[in-house]
Amino acid sequence: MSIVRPYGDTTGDGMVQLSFTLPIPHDKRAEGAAIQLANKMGMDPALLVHAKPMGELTFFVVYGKVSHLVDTDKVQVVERDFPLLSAKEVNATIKRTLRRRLNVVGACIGTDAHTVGIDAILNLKGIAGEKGLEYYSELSVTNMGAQVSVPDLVETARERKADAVLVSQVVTQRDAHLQNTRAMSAAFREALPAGKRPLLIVGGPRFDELMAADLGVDRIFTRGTTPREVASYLVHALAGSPS
Amino acid sequence: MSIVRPYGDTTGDGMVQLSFTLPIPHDKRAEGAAIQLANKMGMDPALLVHAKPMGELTFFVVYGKVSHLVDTDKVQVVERDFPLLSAKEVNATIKRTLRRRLNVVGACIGTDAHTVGIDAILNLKGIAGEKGLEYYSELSVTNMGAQVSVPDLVETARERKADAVLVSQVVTQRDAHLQNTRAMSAAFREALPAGKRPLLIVGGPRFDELMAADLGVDRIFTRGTTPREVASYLVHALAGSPS
Amino acid sequence: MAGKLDLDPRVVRTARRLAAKAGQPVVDLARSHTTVSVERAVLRLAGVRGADQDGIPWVNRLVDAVRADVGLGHGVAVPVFHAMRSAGVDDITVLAQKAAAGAVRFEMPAVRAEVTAARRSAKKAGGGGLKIVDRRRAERERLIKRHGDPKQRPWIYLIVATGDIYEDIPQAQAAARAGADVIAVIRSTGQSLLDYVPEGATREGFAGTYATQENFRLMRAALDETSKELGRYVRLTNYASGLCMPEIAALAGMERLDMMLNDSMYGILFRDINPIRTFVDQRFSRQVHARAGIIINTGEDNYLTTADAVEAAHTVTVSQLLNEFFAHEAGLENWQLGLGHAFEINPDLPESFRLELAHALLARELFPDAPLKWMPPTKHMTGDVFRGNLLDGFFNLVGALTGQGILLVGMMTEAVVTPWLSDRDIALQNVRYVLTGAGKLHEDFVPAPGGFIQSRAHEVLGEAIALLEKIVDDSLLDAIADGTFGIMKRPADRGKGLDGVAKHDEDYYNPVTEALEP
Amino acid sequence: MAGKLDLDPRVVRTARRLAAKAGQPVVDLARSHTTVSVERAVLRLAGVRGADQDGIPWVNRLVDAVRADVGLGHGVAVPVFHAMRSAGVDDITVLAQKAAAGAVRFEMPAVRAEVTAARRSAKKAGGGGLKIVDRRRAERERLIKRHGDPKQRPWIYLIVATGDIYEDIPQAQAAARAGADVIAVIRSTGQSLLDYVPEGATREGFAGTYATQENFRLMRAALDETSKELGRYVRLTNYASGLCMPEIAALAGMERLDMMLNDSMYGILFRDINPIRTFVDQRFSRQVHARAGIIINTGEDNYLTTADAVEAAHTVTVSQLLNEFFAHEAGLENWQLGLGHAFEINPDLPESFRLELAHALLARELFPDAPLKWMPPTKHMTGDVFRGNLLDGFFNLVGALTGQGILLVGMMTEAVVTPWLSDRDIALQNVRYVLTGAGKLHEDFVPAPGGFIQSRAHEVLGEAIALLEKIVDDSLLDAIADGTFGIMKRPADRGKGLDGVAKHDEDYYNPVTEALEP
Ligand code: B12
Ligand code: B12
Ligand SMILES: Cc1ncc(COP(=O)(O)O)c(C=O)c1O
Ligand SMILES: Cc1ncc(COP(=O)(O)O)c(C=O)c1O
Repeated sequence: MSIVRPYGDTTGDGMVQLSFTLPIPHDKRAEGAAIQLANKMGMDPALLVHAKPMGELTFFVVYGKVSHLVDTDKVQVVERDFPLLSAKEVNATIKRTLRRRLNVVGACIGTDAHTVGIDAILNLKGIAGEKGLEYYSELSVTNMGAQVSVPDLVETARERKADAVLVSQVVTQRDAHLQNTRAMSAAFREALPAGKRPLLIVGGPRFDELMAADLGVDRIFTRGTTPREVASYLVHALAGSPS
Repeated sequence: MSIVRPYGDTTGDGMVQLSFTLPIPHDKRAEGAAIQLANKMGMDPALLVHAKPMGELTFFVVYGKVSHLVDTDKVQVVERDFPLLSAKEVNATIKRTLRRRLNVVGACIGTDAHTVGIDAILNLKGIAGEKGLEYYSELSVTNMGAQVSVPDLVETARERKADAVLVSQVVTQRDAHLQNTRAMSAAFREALPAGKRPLLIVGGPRFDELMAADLGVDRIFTRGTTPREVASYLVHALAGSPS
Repeated sequence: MAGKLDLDPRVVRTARRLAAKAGQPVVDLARSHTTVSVERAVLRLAGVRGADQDGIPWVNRLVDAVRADVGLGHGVAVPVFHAMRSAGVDDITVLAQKAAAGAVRFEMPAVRAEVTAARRSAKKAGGGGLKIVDRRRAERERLIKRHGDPKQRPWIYLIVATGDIYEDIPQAQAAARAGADVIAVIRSTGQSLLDYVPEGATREGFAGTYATQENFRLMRAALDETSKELGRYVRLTNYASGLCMPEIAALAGMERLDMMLNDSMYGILFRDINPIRTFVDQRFSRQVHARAGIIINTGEDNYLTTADAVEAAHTVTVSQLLNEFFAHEAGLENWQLGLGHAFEINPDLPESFRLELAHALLARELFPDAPLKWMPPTKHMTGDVFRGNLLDGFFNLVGALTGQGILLVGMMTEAVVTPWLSDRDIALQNVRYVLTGAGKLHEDFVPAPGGFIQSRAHEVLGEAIALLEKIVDDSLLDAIADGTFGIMKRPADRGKGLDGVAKHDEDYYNPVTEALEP
Repeated sequence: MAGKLDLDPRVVRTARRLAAKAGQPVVDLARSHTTVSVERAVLRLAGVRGADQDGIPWVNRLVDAVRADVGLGHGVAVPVFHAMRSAGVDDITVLAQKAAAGAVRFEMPAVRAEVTAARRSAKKAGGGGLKIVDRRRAERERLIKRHGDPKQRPWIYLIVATGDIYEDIPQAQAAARAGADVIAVIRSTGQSLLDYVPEGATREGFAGTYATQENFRLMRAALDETSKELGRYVRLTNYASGLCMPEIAALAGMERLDMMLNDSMYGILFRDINPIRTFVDQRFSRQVHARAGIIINTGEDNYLTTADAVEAAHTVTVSQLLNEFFAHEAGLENWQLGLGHAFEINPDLPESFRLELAHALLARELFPDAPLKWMPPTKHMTGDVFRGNLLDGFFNLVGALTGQGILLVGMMTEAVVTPWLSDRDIALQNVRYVLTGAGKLHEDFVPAPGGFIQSRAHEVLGEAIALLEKIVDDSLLDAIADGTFGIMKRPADRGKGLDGVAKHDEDYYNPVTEALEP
């Protein structure tokens, strides 16, 4: 199917649910304003089903029909363009093509202290039943932990001769994750010539995978990433195809 | 304030929450499709925060920023254009100007059997601490109950010399309320000449108050209506201004 | 579960005795009257099928014709089977068509032997219908054995209500896959006041889908498939309410529906159907359900949408006791009694949750062997769907804490729309969370002796007994006329469908009742 | 509340004795060391205010200068007050500015009388700060008397986190009007690793607002207004954690904050701050809190975001016992101990809710006089906000059922954004529903003797004791190094801020500690 519409309780009914706050006190006009917004978003009819005064502001819930069509053929996604390998295959390929261990340096940069995500990817323990990168005998992993400054990261990457740098960013308020990622990729560009730069990978639950080029990194991983995907990508990008 | 935007956690951030189902199985493309829809609704960036497979369909929750501006000056609402009277004033005005009791016939028409709303308006018991129209000595109320057919309603209105007919419609699936209201107003137009027609009022939680003309009625009441508002409107429309 | 409230068994016995006393006059009424729908149900069981070009079922045409010629008081069985013989027709549907065309006249045979012969044929034909019902019941038992019952109590009960059987089917299957144990297909708003059962597959209901034999068949077949796929027998529910209660019961029996909404007073109170019509229809339909092994669902939850759930709590109890009495009298067993009650207390009321617990436990302990049907909040649901999902969670918790048998899953959009597919998914997730995380919390939950919950339960039971005493003194019909239940006043001489009621003549004969009478 | 778990008082006493034994070496360490931040806190109390053009507080410049000249081991009080006298400066901030400009040199006076004189001046100045703290405390008591305490337990605790104090203020006031009893202003992500306290009103935090004296003042003033408006004293909370724990405690005392996040190990585990630095800072900050009448909130909830809430349940108990010991040792009373714990069990786990109940009751009965701080689900929250609000409801219910003192209100958008205004409103509505409807359900809730909940609580307590025994044998620092808490491994010789620690010299003098030492 290429053209689809939202489904409330019958095919093609186009129904969606929306909620938001407007910074105006609750009255009839405010309700009209809420409907105006829903209309502008393409909901018509828009059914205002709940309005809750919150001091000088009002919270609304609106149900309604949108006429927008979704064209699934026009959807842009970053599809996995590499094979998903087993740990064995990962190790074997690295051994065969690189003839040395592949060096990975990971960190959670900036003031972000959320390490659970990067630890899930790097540490032995892993996530969702999959072991982390430390488990792979041909990967040499340095996990720098949280709140690592960009200069420290570049320095360590240089020291460890990192083939790949894995950066995590979880806090997104005021686009912290985007700013930090840009600062990081710029620092690597500045510090190292093109051929010497490690592969730059960022991850975190609220990234948009399509933004890699914009952020100056090679790849973005997001919600639900597993270590195996990352390992497979590393092999694909740095060690060529398996066997 | 005339131009406002949704408020998430700071003034003007434009943030809203949206949920819907698309009739496609969950995968990356489906997530992209969900974002496409959110984008079409004006959400940019649109953050897909939840995707739940439901068999061949997928449910999504999206948070994001809309750039639409809401112009509160352009909001159309039906403002109360009559004074809110006390029961005493209602009765006194009717007595003075009509010199007889004002006849009201109420019903829930079609196959709709939701009488709680119309009973709240008509019956002594009332709602929200206000007594219903039966309480007003100068109103003579006939409550026909539920699932009244349009011909029966017209007939009764004629018999009772109704000054006003009050109709309730709660079921809205497949626009049942609109269809029934249109049928009702058409029947009155057909059965009675312009001057003889009672005032036609409909009410129910999901009506759009702006649609009165479209539906051929004089006034629409919706969520949270109280009997006093209705009584005041009746006086305003049928008995002129108080004192 | 029993014993948490420390109810006095003597008090409970008193309540039951009073209910029986209050109900008996109504049973007597039901035993001495028939209705057009009872008679049509008999003929449906006897084999009349199909409808005319206007969609009026042949069975309606046939009963109308009989009635015009000889009245209803004898029952239609004898005139019809006598006419078949006289006219030499052996397909009963053909007879109906001829009757509709005015080509047959009906009479009560004058000769005793002819009466006997007509009765015999009628009995055979009606018995044929009951055999189908029996086969369906055996089939159900077989399928349950094969696919299995739900693993948990309460059974999870979900509604579909698109108005279109062909949208309902995939939604019902999806709901079953997502965890529903019971699927109810809600009926179109108008159906209960139709004095006939529509025919065929239908796609044009408002806020529900017409109950038709074909819709029953289609949905049951679809769910049979899904049951197989899931390895769990998925039950199907519809409504034996309204003017055609007896016929729908018969159709449900013949199409293997598993549960039916079937209350002794719902139609009176909420559809303004005449009380006598309802009580007569109700008794017959329950006899059929008893035979078909169908679980009935009563409608006490509805009272709490028009009356206040705290003030009127005891009216729910009284109605449950009456429904139980009528059900037993009609041959239903305890496992078939899905007595209704609901989580409808204003959530802003202090102690609302504890009151709900007290009421739900009371029902549980009064009817320990009945699979109580626990209904979600509706009246106090609003467009605030976030709050709605929360209330539903606490409703689910009361269900788990008090060992309810059937849990009608609440929808966060209750005040907004008939449920969306995603609403059902969210609602089931809610149920699953509560049952997984707190399903056995009742083991730890022992209301303090003499505490709030026990006291409240005793209070409600006391009020129920007082009300029953009053009803015994005045009569149930008067109580209904006075607005005792759901604040709806329904006098016995008013309401829809009274003209479809007839008193039995001396020679009234009904082969189906005969077979079903205990 | 007590007695539902049937805990053996001897076992409980054993647990406490072990915690004291495990904690004592760390107390000894804290008593024999100082840190840059402890010294700065002393000088802040003694009157240093303001910052240089780069935003570096004068107090930092001053301590750095002293340290460069004489080291930290003597404490800064004597060199500073000696220098004031020598340089003829009587405003201590002016001294700091001069020191920063290199215009003052510091030394330990050689003459005993000069030492005594410097100590006397220091004591007086420090005492001035403590007097402010005392006045604030008295003021709080007066305002509570005037406006009143919250009517219900638990107190309702809400977070604001816009990053901009001028957005925070109206949001906090709105939250208080909507029902919050306690407002916490979350800090910007980077602050805890700053080795200075920023100055002035700030608008540029990430996911939180900087803790500054001016921000404290502004918010407290705004909430004073709101308290008056509401007739209920609204408490204000911030964070005395991170590298500046002692200073922030002092500022909190001087600006009448009412509660402070203040854990003995949080900074070590979650900010990779050096363990010794933390323990030294922590003891001083707690002494200040004790004096200021501030309620501390400990951070055991955090462990359950990195470790599993079932497996690691006993580590929470151990940490609570340690936090209690350290708190008492620093002079805090039981009513000041907002010991933390959290609803973080995977909601898909069978019996998750009963396990939560068991854990929460255990904390309640182990610390009957402490206003436990009950933290909402975070780790298992997802973008499914409907489910999120449901989980928060069950979290609230556990809070009500187990008599928690402080309820940090969970947000349905936990996994998505820092809370929106409307999230707070929905969350408060959730709390209100649960407290209104089921706030007294605990009266009816008596876990069955020997049942699931009791057994689980005993099991966790048993595991806690076993772990404490191991810690006593090995040492707490080793346990921390091994990843015992929150699976974070933090060796005592690593982590941030170690270079800010100094061992006391023989002549170490600290006028504030002297006053606060029990
Ligand atoms: C655990 C947690 C914490 C813990 C962190 C412990 C630790 N050592 O990491 C503690 C309690 C310390 C904490 C503190 C704070 N937190 Co916090 N925290 C969370 C929480 C509950 C879960 C995050 C998590 O662990 N997810 C599980 C992991 C496995 O998922 P993940 O990170 O998405 O990682 C996966 C993928 O994204 C991907 N991935 C991630 N990184 C990378 C990197 C690479 C290279 C690759 C390939 C893949 C990859 O793979 C992972 C596995 O699938 C979230 C809320 C929530 N439910 O999401 C809030 C949350 C992230 N925290 C938040 C905030 C604001 C804070 C604080 C700043 C609050 C404060 N001011 O005090 C503090 C300070 C932290 C700081 N300085 O950064 C906010 C962020 C808001 C925003 N969108 O900006 C959230 C969303 C909560 C909220 N709604 O307010 N937090
Ligand atoms: C109570 C109730 C019932 C009761 C009705 C009892 C009775 N005698 O009225 C019972 C249990 C019988 C019932 C049955 C059904 N119900 Co119903 N019911 C509700 C419920 C829970 C509350 C409605 C209510 O009483 N509101 C309170 C009153 C006071 O509010 P109100 O009607 O909005 O009235 C106010 C204003 O709107 C206004 N007003 C209303 N009318 C008028 C008229 C005039 C002239 C004026 C001036 C003002 C006015 O003033 C009133 C006072 O402020 C709603 C869900 C919900 N929470 O809203 C579902 C709901 C309305 N029901 C619904 C449905 C589908 C049904 C059924 C059709 C289901 C079925 N197929 O079996 C049946 C059949 C009913 C039928 N044939 O119509 C749907 C309608 C869906 C839709 N949008 O189309 C709802 C929304 C539930 C749902 N989500 O599925 N229902
Ligand atoms: C017992 C009973 N019968 C029937 C119905 C359905 O009503 P209707 O008669 O409109 O189909 C209900 C409503 O839920 C009910 O509770
Ligand atoms: C005890 C404690 N201190 C401090 C914080 C805040 O962390 P930060 O140091 O990043 O301000 C928390 C987190 O909630 C905490 O629990």
